[in-house]
Amino acid sequence: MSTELKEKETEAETETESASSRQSRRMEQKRQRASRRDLKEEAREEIDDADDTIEIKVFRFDPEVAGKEEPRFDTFHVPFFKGMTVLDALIYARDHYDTSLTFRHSCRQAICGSDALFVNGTQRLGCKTQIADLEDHLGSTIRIEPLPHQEVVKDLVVDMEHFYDQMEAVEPFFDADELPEGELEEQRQDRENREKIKMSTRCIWCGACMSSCNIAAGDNEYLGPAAINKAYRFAMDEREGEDRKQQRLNIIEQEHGVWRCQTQFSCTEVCPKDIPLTEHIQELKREAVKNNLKFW
Amino acid sequence: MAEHYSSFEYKGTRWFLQRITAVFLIGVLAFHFMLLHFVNHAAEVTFLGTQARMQQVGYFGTMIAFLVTATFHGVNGVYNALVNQGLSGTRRSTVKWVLVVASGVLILQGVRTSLYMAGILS
Amino acid sequence: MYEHDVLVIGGGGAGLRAAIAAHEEGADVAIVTKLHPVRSHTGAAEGGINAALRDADSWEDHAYDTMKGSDFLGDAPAIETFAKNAPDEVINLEHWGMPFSREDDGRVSQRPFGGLSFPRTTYAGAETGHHMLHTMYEQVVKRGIEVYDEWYVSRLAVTDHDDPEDRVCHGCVAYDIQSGEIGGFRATGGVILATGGLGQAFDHTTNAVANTGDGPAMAYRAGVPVEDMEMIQFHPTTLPSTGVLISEGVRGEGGILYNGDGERFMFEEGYANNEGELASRDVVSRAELTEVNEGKGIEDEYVHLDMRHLGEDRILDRLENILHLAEDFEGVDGLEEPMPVKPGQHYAMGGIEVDENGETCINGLYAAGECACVSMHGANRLGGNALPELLVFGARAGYHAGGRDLGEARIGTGPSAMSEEEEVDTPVSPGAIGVGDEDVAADGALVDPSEVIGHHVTVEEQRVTDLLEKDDGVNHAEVRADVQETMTQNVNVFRSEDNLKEALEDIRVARERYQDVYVRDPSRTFNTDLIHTIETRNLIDVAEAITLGALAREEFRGAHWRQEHQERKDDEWIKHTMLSWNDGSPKLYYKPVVLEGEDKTYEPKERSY
Amino acid sequence: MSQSYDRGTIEDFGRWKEFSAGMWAWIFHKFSGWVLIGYLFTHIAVLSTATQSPEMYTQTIRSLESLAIVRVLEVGLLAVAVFHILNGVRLLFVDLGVGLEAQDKSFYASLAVSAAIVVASVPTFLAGAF
Repeated sequence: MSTELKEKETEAETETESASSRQSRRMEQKRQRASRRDLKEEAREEIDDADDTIEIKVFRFDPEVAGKEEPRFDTFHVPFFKGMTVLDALIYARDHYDTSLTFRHSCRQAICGSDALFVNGTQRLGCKTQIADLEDHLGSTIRIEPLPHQEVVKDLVVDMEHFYDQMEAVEPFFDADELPEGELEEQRQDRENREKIKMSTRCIWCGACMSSCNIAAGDNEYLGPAAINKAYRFAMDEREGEDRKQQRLNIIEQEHGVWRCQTQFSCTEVCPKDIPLTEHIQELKREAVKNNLKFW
Repeated sequence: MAEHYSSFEYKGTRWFLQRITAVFLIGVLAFHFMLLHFVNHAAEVTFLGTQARMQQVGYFGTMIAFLVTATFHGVNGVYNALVNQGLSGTRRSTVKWVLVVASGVLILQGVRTSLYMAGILS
Repeated sequence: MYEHDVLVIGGGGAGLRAAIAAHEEGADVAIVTKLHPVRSHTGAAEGGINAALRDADSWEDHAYDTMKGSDFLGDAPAIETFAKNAPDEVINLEHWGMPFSREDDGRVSQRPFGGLSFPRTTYAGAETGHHMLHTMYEQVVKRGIEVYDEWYVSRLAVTDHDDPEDRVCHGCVAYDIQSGEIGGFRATGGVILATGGLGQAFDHTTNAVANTGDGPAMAYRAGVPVEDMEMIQFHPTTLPSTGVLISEGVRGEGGILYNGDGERFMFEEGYANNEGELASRDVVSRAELTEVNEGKGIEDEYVHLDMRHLGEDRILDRLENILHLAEDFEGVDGLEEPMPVKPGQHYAMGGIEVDENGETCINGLYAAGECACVSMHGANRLGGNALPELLVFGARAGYHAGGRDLGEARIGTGPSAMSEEEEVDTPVSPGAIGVGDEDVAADGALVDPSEVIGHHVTVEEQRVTDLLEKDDGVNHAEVRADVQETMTQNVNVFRSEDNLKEALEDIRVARERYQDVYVRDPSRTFNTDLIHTIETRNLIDVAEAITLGALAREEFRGAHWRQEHQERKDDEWIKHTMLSWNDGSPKLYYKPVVLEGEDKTYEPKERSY
Repeated sequence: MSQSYDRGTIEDFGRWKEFSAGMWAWIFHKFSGWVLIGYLFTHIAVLSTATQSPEMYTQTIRSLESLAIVRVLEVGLLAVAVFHILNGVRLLFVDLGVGLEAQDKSFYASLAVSAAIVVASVPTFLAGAF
């Protein structure tokens, strides 16, 4: 490496020089090198060097900042590399061009559910969406917007409070009628039952389903696919007793519950964890009807 | 939020009825179409032909049931569509009662007409 | 001012468990987290939870495996407390509805994991952390525990006595990300730090973007020593392009590592003749990098992890998630081809010094989970030991803060536990720059709880205003990138004195540049630019602490490899490296490792797998 | 408190290009439903002429049927009814949880079958109208 060479040279010619002044000179070099670091300049070079580049058009809004109070779109030019995701492109644009570009993200591996976005007209997780998988990604501009049907707080950040409220309205917690007495004794659950609830337990609360749902858009009180799926996860878990299941069915079959679902499958199509949401909602409808027929 | 969700009024009954009526309507509507467009052509319908059909008790009954289920299925569908789009409060109950009255009128008028057709009234 | 009995900072596994425990003790608990709890990085844990559940197994064996895995740098009281309590905690989770993978008889499944003498890793598919996090958050919802989500805690409200051991923590200051409000939080019972990892100090890491070491940095500056910071675990199987983790479960189920020549190098090159791929993580990581450095890597960067021979059924049953990760983040179909993997920063064994009850030397300040160092992982953490750790010690911190008597701790904390003081020869002086740097100059004047909190709120408001009003300066992203770059280059799996010194110099320059940092976004609404700027300061402090520890420890132990010191030096180095902030001029000292367990003393043995 | 921005439903209407099969099925089903309930009311109104006199009933139907536009509308009605029935059958299967993975294909199938039936019916429906 070149730095090694340079170091040897310096050592040779400055044998008489005191260690401390050598040290301070090294530090000075480092400082200069560091302060020369300019990410915008870096971006310009990287764009020149890149085989391919892409353009992203990002929704911008900030209630407090002049010029952003009225929503607008900003376009960023980003070098493209193999394996680049929509989130990578956003991070690149933020770090190199405009640090005020705001979006939620954390794990980068599709498990925290922070970065559900509206990309080219579909709800997707930014981190899980390969740019190369988007149609004509090199030729056309990639449009990135916040999730529809949710209030925009700023740029790509939407208010998730309502979504959380809906999730919590279905009593989303395990609540067994009774637990085994013995020391270190677990409740038994057969594999079949675990398999049944497996997909429903995958939900990462990203809110993509809720955003894609026409009914949730019209009826704000509709529980929505994610919350109903959460209810399904517990209603179908045999470790909870029959009584609890009854209560759970009561919750989901109230007015703004399962009956609102119009089986448009939009939620199932956008779910980044491939949860068969419509199927779960439909199964709960049937459970509820069966349940009611008993009393006729 | 949870307290909003305490209404158990519907219990899915209307949802269930909508499906049951659908099943019935699929059969009867298909039958109705076949009969009045393919077996008898609509253009050749006369009062006498209609009367002949309506005087059969089975046919008469089927048509009345057809009218009632179709009205329920249709009006309930319209109501659901409006509610799904967020219709609520007073406007919702207004719409509900308007629809109920309209269906009542429709069914009454339909039954009255059938009775004329069957020759029971004239 | 917001007031609660117990404040939990961080909404991941440790934080949620601590909150539930404190709530069980009847305390009024609140969780303050910069994310929403379900967004926490515990959710990314894949492999499993170790616990000696079955008759053929015993907690003593689990403790021994952990001690051996720690390369005899773990404290026996911590390890024994851990191994004894882990089974209860796992059963607890099961009773809370966690969807564990099951055996035919309906009992919880267990699988083998690296460094374990018994297949004792319970799991839920390859997404154990996700299920665990959600299960616990559900229980938090059930109990109605208050959660302040998207509130960023940027400062602890601690009295300013001279001696850290006299200080009391009365609460914290937090910034509401959505509204920009700065709030003082008062805790009468205790503040529990559960802020998780510090992986963002490196640029190739499995950690989330939010894992910026806020807890260790805040506690360190408030006067709590940080312990064994040099002990950073590099996970042997991360995807080369993003650092996304491929679970150890793949190797646990029988996955095989091949080098570019198609050799099963773990055996063929003699890195671990008995355990092969299932040797401890540090061993496998070094083996992989050695292969790559010897030119036997693929594209000079990575090796292959192959699971095809396990068969589609088994993969889909137990490792389905891995298929998705490999496909989505690397474009590789794990059923058809081997997956590329390389080591990446994964876990910090060190952290905030605490005892078995989760207490730091500052009265009322606790820490649990990855940000803490009870010292049970020592120099290397075993796979599947992180999740039970955060359960056991999260719960203990919660119970203790909530008022339960857990007995006297055997692990000493604070400078009084010091066994020797040491100077480390650094090229530049570490720590704060001048008095202008906040968190400095304690004079013992500030003791009244509301005054303490009020003072810290004022300071924080000033800091935020200054950052927002400054028009020009250095961009935090540049400083952060510089720190990450030098850490990955110089303080990685293989470390040498020269490199470590180089890193210290780079960090110093970063610190100087940070003096001039500014926030471009002037908004008070959801200003992530501001949050990242504050985080970057924390990253500088933890990066420096890691490097200082690494420079001080002149031996090769566990995850810590030194070019100049190729053996484990038990005579000299069975001690923890401790670093105390010392009001801005960090002081290094050592603390003895406690090898005396309840009934037996652990004898350091050669660690071979 | 920061205020937020509600993009409202106006934009939603512009999003039709991004709708998926299931959403189109829903829209067509609603639309055909509205047409059918509208027709039901008109139909009963027309038939009500029977309450006046048998002649008037026959007369009205005959004259209506002789209009080409009515014949064309009848074809439209047939299309709408057939689609509503076929998609209704599809929805019943969805309700029973059968064939959910093929829900988009079954929508296209019901469109295709409706079209086929309508085309096949044209000679019968328009016979003698022009």
